[in-house]
Formats: sequence, C-alpha cells, structure tokens
Amino acid sequence: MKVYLDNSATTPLNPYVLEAMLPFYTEKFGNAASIHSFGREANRAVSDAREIIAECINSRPSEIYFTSGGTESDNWALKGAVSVSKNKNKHIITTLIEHPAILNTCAELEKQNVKVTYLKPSKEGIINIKNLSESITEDTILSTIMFANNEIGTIQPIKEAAAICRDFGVLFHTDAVQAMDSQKIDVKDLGVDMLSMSAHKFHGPKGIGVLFLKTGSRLGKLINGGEQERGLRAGTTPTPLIVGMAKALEISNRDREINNERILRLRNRFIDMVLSEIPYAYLNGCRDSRLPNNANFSFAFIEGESILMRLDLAGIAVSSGSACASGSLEASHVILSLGVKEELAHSTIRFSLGVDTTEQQMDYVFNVLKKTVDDLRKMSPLYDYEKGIGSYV
Amino acid sequence: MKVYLDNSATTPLNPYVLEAMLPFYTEKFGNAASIHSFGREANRAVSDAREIIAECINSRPSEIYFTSGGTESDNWALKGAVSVSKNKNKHIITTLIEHPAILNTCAELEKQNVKVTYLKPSKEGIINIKNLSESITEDTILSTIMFANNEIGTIQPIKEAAAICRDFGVLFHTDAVQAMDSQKIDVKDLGVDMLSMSAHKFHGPKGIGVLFLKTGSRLGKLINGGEQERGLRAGTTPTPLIVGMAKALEISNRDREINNERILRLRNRFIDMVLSEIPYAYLNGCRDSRLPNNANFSFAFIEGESILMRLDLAGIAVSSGSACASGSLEASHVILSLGVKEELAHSTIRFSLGVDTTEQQMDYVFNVLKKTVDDLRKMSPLYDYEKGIGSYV
Amino acid sequence: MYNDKVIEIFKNPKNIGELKDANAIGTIGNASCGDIMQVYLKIENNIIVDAKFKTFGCAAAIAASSVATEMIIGKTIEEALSLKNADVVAELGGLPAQKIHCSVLAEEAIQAAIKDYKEKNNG
Amino acid sequence: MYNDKVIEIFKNPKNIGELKDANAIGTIGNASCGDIMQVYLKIENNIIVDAKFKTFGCAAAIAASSVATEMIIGKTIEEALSLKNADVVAELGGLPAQKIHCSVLAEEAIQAAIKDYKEKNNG
Ligand SMILES: Cc1ncc(COP(=O)(O)O)c(C=O)c1O
Ligand SMILES: Cc1ncc(COP(=O)(O)O)c(C=O)c1O
Repeated sequence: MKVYLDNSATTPLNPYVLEAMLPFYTEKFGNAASIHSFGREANRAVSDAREIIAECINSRPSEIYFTSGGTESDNWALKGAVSVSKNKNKHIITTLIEHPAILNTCAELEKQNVKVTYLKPSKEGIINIKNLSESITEDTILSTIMFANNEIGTIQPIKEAAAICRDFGVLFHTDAVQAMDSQKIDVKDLGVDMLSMSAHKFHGPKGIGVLFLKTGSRLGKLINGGEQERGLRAGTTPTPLIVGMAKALEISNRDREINNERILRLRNRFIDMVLSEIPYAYLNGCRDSRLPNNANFSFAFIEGESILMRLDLAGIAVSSGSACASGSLEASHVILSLGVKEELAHSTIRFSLGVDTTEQQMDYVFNVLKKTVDDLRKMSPLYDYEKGIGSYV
Repeated sequence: MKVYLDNSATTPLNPYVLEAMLPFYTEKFGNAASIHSFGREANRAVSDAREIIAECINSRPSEIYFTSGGTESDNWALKGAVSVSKNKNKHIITTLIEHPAILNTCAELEKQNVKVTYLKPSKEGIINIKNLSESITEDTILSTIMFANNEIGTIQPIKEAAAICRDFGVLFHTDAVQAMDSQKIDVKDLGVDMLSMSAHKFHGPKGIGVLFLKTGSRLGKLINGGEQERGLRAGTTPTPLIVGMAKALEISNRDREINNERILRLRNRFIDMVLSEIPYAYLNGCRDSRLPNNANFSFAFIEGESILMRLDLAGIAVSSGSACASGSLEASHVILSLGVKEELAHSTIRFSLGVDTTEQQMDYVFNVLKKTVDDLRKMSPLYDYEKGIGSYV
Repeated sequence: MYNDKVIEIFKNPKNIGELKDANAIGTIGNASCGDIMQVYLKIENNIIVDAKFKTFGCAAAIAASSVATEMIIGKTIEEALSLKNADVVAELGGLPAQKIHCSVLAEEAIQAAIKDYKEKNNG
Repeated sequence: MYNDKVIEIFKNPKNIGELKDANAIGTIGNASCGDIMQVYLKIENNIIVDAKFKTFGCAAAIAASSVATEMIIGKTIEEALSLKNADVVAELGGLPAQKIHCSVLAEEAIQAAIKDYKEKNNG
C-alpha cells in the first residue's frame, strides 16, 4: 500500500488544475507581455487568474504579485522592506519557528547590520503577542510571523499581531505558505500588509507563488528587469503556472470545509491512537490551534530518520523535521524551540494528511508505526526493551 | 492564416517536452528534498535533468543551478558577484544593448554605488572587444555581455571577451538566453564563468532557467532559505519544469543544425524580399554575425506598433522592439544605440522565425507586410504618398 | 489591450489623407516621441464641412484621429473647440491607460488647426 | 539517497541487541547529536567469537552497525582494530556523503569496545 502523508512538503496536483494549465502548454503559449493575439490570450488568462486569487483572499487584483514560490515571496518581503526603508538603524521582529526562507533571509540581513529579534514560542508552539509588542522599538520596520508552522502546524495569532504592528506603524508580513489550503484567508480582516503563498502546497504547480502586497505599501524589488507585475517583479510571466495556481486556490477554497472536517477527524483519531497505544510518544505543539492535517510526534529513544525509512519501506511517506532540514544532522530548530530536549528532538516524525487520505490508510500507518517503534527500540541503547523503560547511557 | 513570428519573445512548448513533464504533474509529484520514495523519484529526475543540461553545454552537473528564468539568473549573477566581492570600489562592465534584466539590475547596483560602464555597439550591433579591455580597471569585478541580442539578433564575440576578462582576473558572465536554441554552447570552450538561460526560449516551459556557475567561482545568494541547489538557491525544486527544460535543451541540441539551416534560408529570403521590394526599409544589425531566425527592420515614416497591429489583424504575430518594452512609449534602447534616429527607431519591427515557420507563411507575411506599409504610409504625415518620398514636417 | 471598437476603427479608419482645399491645418507631436497627428479642416461659415488627418503613431493614435475628425464634421468651430479628449476616449469605448495621451493629441491637433484658421482669417 | 544494499541491511540488520555474556562494551556518540552506537563483544583467546550492537541513529548508522559487527566476528583483536570506516562503507556499497560519519562511528565503537576489553584484562 502507498500512503502519502507528507502533504506539508508538497501536495499532488489536482487533476482539474492540470486540465486548466494544459491549453497554456499547447496552443496558448504566447508571452503575456506581447501585444499580438497570442500575447493577449495569455494576458487575459493571467488577469483572470489574478482576479480569482484576489477574490479568494479578499484583496484587490492589483495587490497580487506572482513570484517563483513561497521562498521568493518571503525573501522579497523582507529584503524589499529593508531596501526601501530610510531608517538609519533597521530592526525586524520574527520568531524562532519560522521556515528557513524567513530565518536564513534574516541571517543574511543581520550580516547587513539589520537587527533581528526572534520571538520564542510557548511550549505549545504559539507566539505570545505580548512579546511582540514589547519587542517593537523606534527602529522596527517590519515584523514577520508565520500563519501556521510547517513542522508542528500550530496557528499563530496573526490578526492580533497585525493589529499591534499597525498601531506602531510597523509593516506586518505573514508567511501563509502552510495555511492556504486549510485556513480561510481574508487579508482585509487579518489586516496584514504582506502575505506569502506557494501553489504546490495547495495542489497547484511547483515554481509559482504570490506575494500579496497591500496597496500603498512600498517595497524594493528583488528581481529587476522587464515591466512584468506592474514593474515590481521582472521575468517572463509563467502563464500555465499562474493559471494552475488560481485554479488550485479556487478549488481549495470551495472544498475547504468539507476537506477540513474529514481530515481533522482522521488526524485526531490517529493522534489518540498513537498517544494511547505507543508508549513514550509525545505530540509536539498544541492540539487546538493547529492545522487539521498535521500530527507531529517525538518517539523517545529512537531516531527520526530510521523511523521514516522503515515507514518508507512499507510505502508510507512522512517527514522527519521539515523536508528542507532533512539530510542535515541537526535536530529541528522548531522542536528545540519548544523546549524539547535534543535527543527527543532527534526522534521526531511529521505526518501531514491530505485530501486523499483514508481511514483505512491511517489504520495501516498506525500498525506499521507501532511495529516500527517497537523494532527500533529493540535495537536502541537508550531503551531497555525487557523493562520497557528508557535508560540513558 | 495564423503565423507566429515572435519566437524571441517565447516559443511554443515542444510536445515531447510536455510528455516528459506530465508524469511529474501526476503520479510523480514528490518533493525532491524528501527522503521517502516519492521524494527520491523526483530527486532522481532532477539529477538526470541536471546531467542532460550539463552535457549539452559541456559543464559539470554541479555547475548547473536552477532558477525561475533568465531574469533571475541575470539578477543573481550580477548581484551575487557584487555582494561577495570585497573590493572597496566595485566596477561592472556591460553593454548598451543588454536586456532589461541586465540593464535594470545594473541601474539598481548603481544606486548602491557600483560603477557601471556601458559599452556602445558598432552601427552593426557588435561590441568592439578593444573597448572592453580598455574599460577594465583595478576595481572591475565583473563583465557581462550578452551572447546574442534579443532585438536584432547580433552575436557578440563572447569567447574573446571571456579571454580578456580571464587575463585581467575579472569574472565574466554572459546572458545566453537568446542564443541557446540556435547556437552550440560549450562553456569550457567559451571560457565563461557564468551563463544565463531560460527554458521557454527553446521550446521548454516558462518559469524555469539556469545559471551556469563555474566550479570555484564564488557568488552571493539572491534567494535564501532551504538547502536546495547545493545551498545556493532556495525554494522547493520545481521538478516538472526542470525535467521539461532538460528535455527541451536535449531536443534543441539534437535538431540544431537542421533547424538552423532551414530557418536561415527562409530568413535570408525574407530579408532580401523586404529590402528589395519595400522602399525605405532598413535592416537593423549586421547580417552575418546574427541569429538565424532574426530579422529586424525599420520601416521609415510609419510607427511600429501600428504595423504590428495590422499584421496581428492578419493573424501574424511579431514584436515592435522587445516584448518587455512594448507598451512603453520610448523607442528601443537597442536600436537607438546603433545610431538610428529616434523617429526611425519608432518604426521598428522584429520578425523572429521558429521551427514551425514555412516558406508559404513567409510569402503570406511578406504580402501582408507590403500592403500594411503601403496603407500606413498613405496616412503618414511624414511621407508624401504621391511622390513616394519622406517629407518631415 | 485595445477593445474591439478601437481595433475595428484602426482597421478601417475614416478621413485619411490630405484635404486639398483645406483652410486650416494643425500638427501636434513629434516623430521622436513616436506620435505626430496632422489635421486638415475645411471651414465654411464657421462650420467644419470636411476634415481629414494624417497620423504617424500607434493604433490608438490612428483610431483617435479617425473618430475625432468624424466627430467634428458638421460642427461649428465653437463646438469643435469644446471637444475634449475624454469625448474621444468615450467614442472609442475606452483606451488603455498608457494610450490616453493619443486622445489628448487628437484634441490638441483640432485646436491647433482651428487656431491656424483663426490666425489666417483674423490675424 | 541510500543504495539498495544499505536499505536491505537496514531492513534486516544482523546482530541486534545486547550480548549477555559480553566481555567488552564500547559506546560512541551521544543522543543530542542524533547518533549513539553501542557494541558488545565476546572475546575468547584473542578472537572475537560474537558481536552485537544497539544503535540510536539513522538508517546508515544501523546498517553500518550491522555490517561492522558481522565483519569482525571470527577475527582477531588486531584484525578488528584494523577495520577502517572505509571498509564499512565499501561493504555497504557506498554511503551518501553526509552519512559517512556513521561508518566512522562504527569503527570507533569497535575500537572503544576493544579498549574496554584491554583495560579490563590488562589494567
Ligand atoms: C512555512 C513555509 N514557508 C515557506 C516555504 C517555502 O515555499 P517554497 O518551497 O514553495 O518556495 C515553505 C515550504 O517549503 C513553508 O512550509
Ligand atoms: C536576452 C534576454 N535576457 C534575459 C531575458 C529574460 O528571460 P526571462 O523573461 O525568461 O526571465 C530575455 C527574455 O525575455 C532575453 O531575451
């Protein structure tokens, strides 16, 4: 049996999305910047896509800027805000649990003498808004807090954070890459100035994202060149990807309630089974303010990648830490920031369910997981298998 | 009849390219960074694509970095070279005929106190290499000269330019976006340090490009985040686009000779017909060191966009100046740099032939063009239709 | 970019060419900016009895020239002077933002022609 | 990432567990780095007659533990001491670059166990 439980890394393309894209890969191949009929045809499709996306998030079409993905959107938001700021000293506030697209951009900006404050989450994986307001100084130009965390799925109080930033005249950006599929996003209601998304996280194509940029917000360019995207993001418009992204978001919006309900039930049942039947299994992040499809556990005494590989051998795709961090030897910065000890952080597995996940699949996964944990503990020097307890060397 | 003669703006996707991409839009949707089987499958495809592209340009696979397109590659090459340089004063040499992806990036860098020298081409649209060596100073960190111009198709002496830069210890980058389809590129033979390409210019998908970066060359990052592309370009790997790009370049390489020969014959025949049968028509750029598919004329006394629109009404797609510049009111910077007067520069049309172009199509285009020029001159205040001569007001 | 009406007019513009017996000529724009509009009027008893144009410019400039000349034929000088670029745009069913200046050229070319007429006849 | 052989060994590792009558135990690594390898040896007349392991670590670490213990059973202490991490990698048919350190752990764990044996018996 093949079971894909890594929907936070990427999602399968919706067949209707592919269907919408295909004409732009065949006869409608024009460059959207061209004046002739081939170009106008592409241009119309891009305009329509922009309107669809705007409608989905309650923005204006002119506030939607297409990028190559969530990473570029994040880079652009941060670097663009810094490059356009006239402040002598520049200060950014973010959190310890952001995606590397934010954290490594902050590290880059720190090299350029931007000061960065990293807010620590609670043990439950939620940022305390009070810490945000206390961190704002007269130098603060931007605060960026992710909508939902990619590893543990915790949902942050974005509306409250945006309100505080607005009061202080500080720009507010949110990385909503993980949130778009399951959360209803209304940028007006949220009051954010900028918001990043990436199509492949909601059954759209890879290589396309959006930065929502509120009318009136100024932002330096990340990529200079032609006059595409109202002159703010150069490069030949990738029409098929844009059409696909719009279609995917439209479908996601339409089916959100019904998918969320089903996935949440499967997810909660799985968490209950794991916590009650696998000893020394810990759920990372709170259970309530959390994406409906995310379950992230640490299984004490055994290492995450070997769990992942065992599940993989049984056809089950999961992630240990974030996909990006895999292959590195460091424990997840997100799990560590919750106060989880390093050895336990190394024992972490993320299950991210999707629209295709079934109860039967989850039963299968549970059984394989239970046996895997059992088998690996038998060979763990940290676990006394006879006694069923941990014994650190 | 529909005739697409705007292959320099973008090319139709090759059906075999789409066929190669499709599995990665359906069952093989994994994230190439994931360790599980879905990820490994994607990762293998990306590795294979990297090898194919490397083989096509005679580089190592590890020298191929995927980007979102030619514009990003150009931005990255220039900004990355500047950000990593320790020179106190930084100087870049480029040309007046570069694409906006280079020119606007240079303008951006000038704001950051980088000095930029813009080499002027000859009347024929070719850069004099002597001017390059004379412009190099001890502050020069990079020279960037396009392989072939996107408006007039002139091919620059890249190998010679690279050799000079190597002698002076100056990094050399070339924007080969327009050259990839018809020119055999061998980065070793050329001796370039960096080279930009964009898949949609050779029948690949839009939204994917490559920066070739020679082993040992250091480059700052443009987009920070995850560890993709050997840690130098973050963002979820767009597997379908990468697979498509490799397939497109492979096919382009395979069919180059035969396509070039056919297209060149059609192009030359068309140029001869226009120059001999349409009065006051001028070919911009030299005829020899020129892409085989490019014909760029100025038709005195009438304005380019209205020619373009008339051709469009007859189903013929061409460009006036570059696609990016269209919609602006300024005459092409490329045509002006040749010393062409402003009013004549406004009268410019680019015909860029493609693999699907036929002789019958070109005959049709010639006839429509001849009538169009005739009609528009009848209503031009600059042309005395009775006498058949220009009469500037 | 252009609506169907603009395209249609551009395809078959009216009033092209010189007016041999014009008694008013106005020229606006210059070729280095990519736009020249030349309007010929025949004015009799304060009425514009005929109008023609020659235009070096884009599709919008040509379409604007066509509708503007049509709009003033049969009108008094005063009526023609009150023609605003917005009227031309409206008659065209709208123009892309970056092409609005073409309608301004049409307005100005007519005003220049009438000025020419007044100068010749009063000056 | 991993080759088929590594996967196969990871799936069915040999010599798992404690050796009740071990007279040499070596432990290398620490959990906060994500790797601990513990090797149990039974040594008789300078010959390693049995070996088992317990490993907290990734698939490569577990596979390396398995082949390393297999490679030293029946060998003299001197032969076991000469086992290099490259031998383990070779036996595994190669490891990804970022996993080479797992083979080093296996080499070091065996050396630590033999050191433990020597200390107990000579010290
Ligand atoms: C929270 C978050 N931000 C940003 C990104 C980057 O998006 P992409 O990889 O599509 O550029 C991801 C996913 O990788 C993510 O989960
Ligand atoms: C010479 C040249 N450089 C760079 C580019 C930019 O490539 P892209 O638009 O695919 O980013 C183009 C085409 O638009 C080009 O012709």
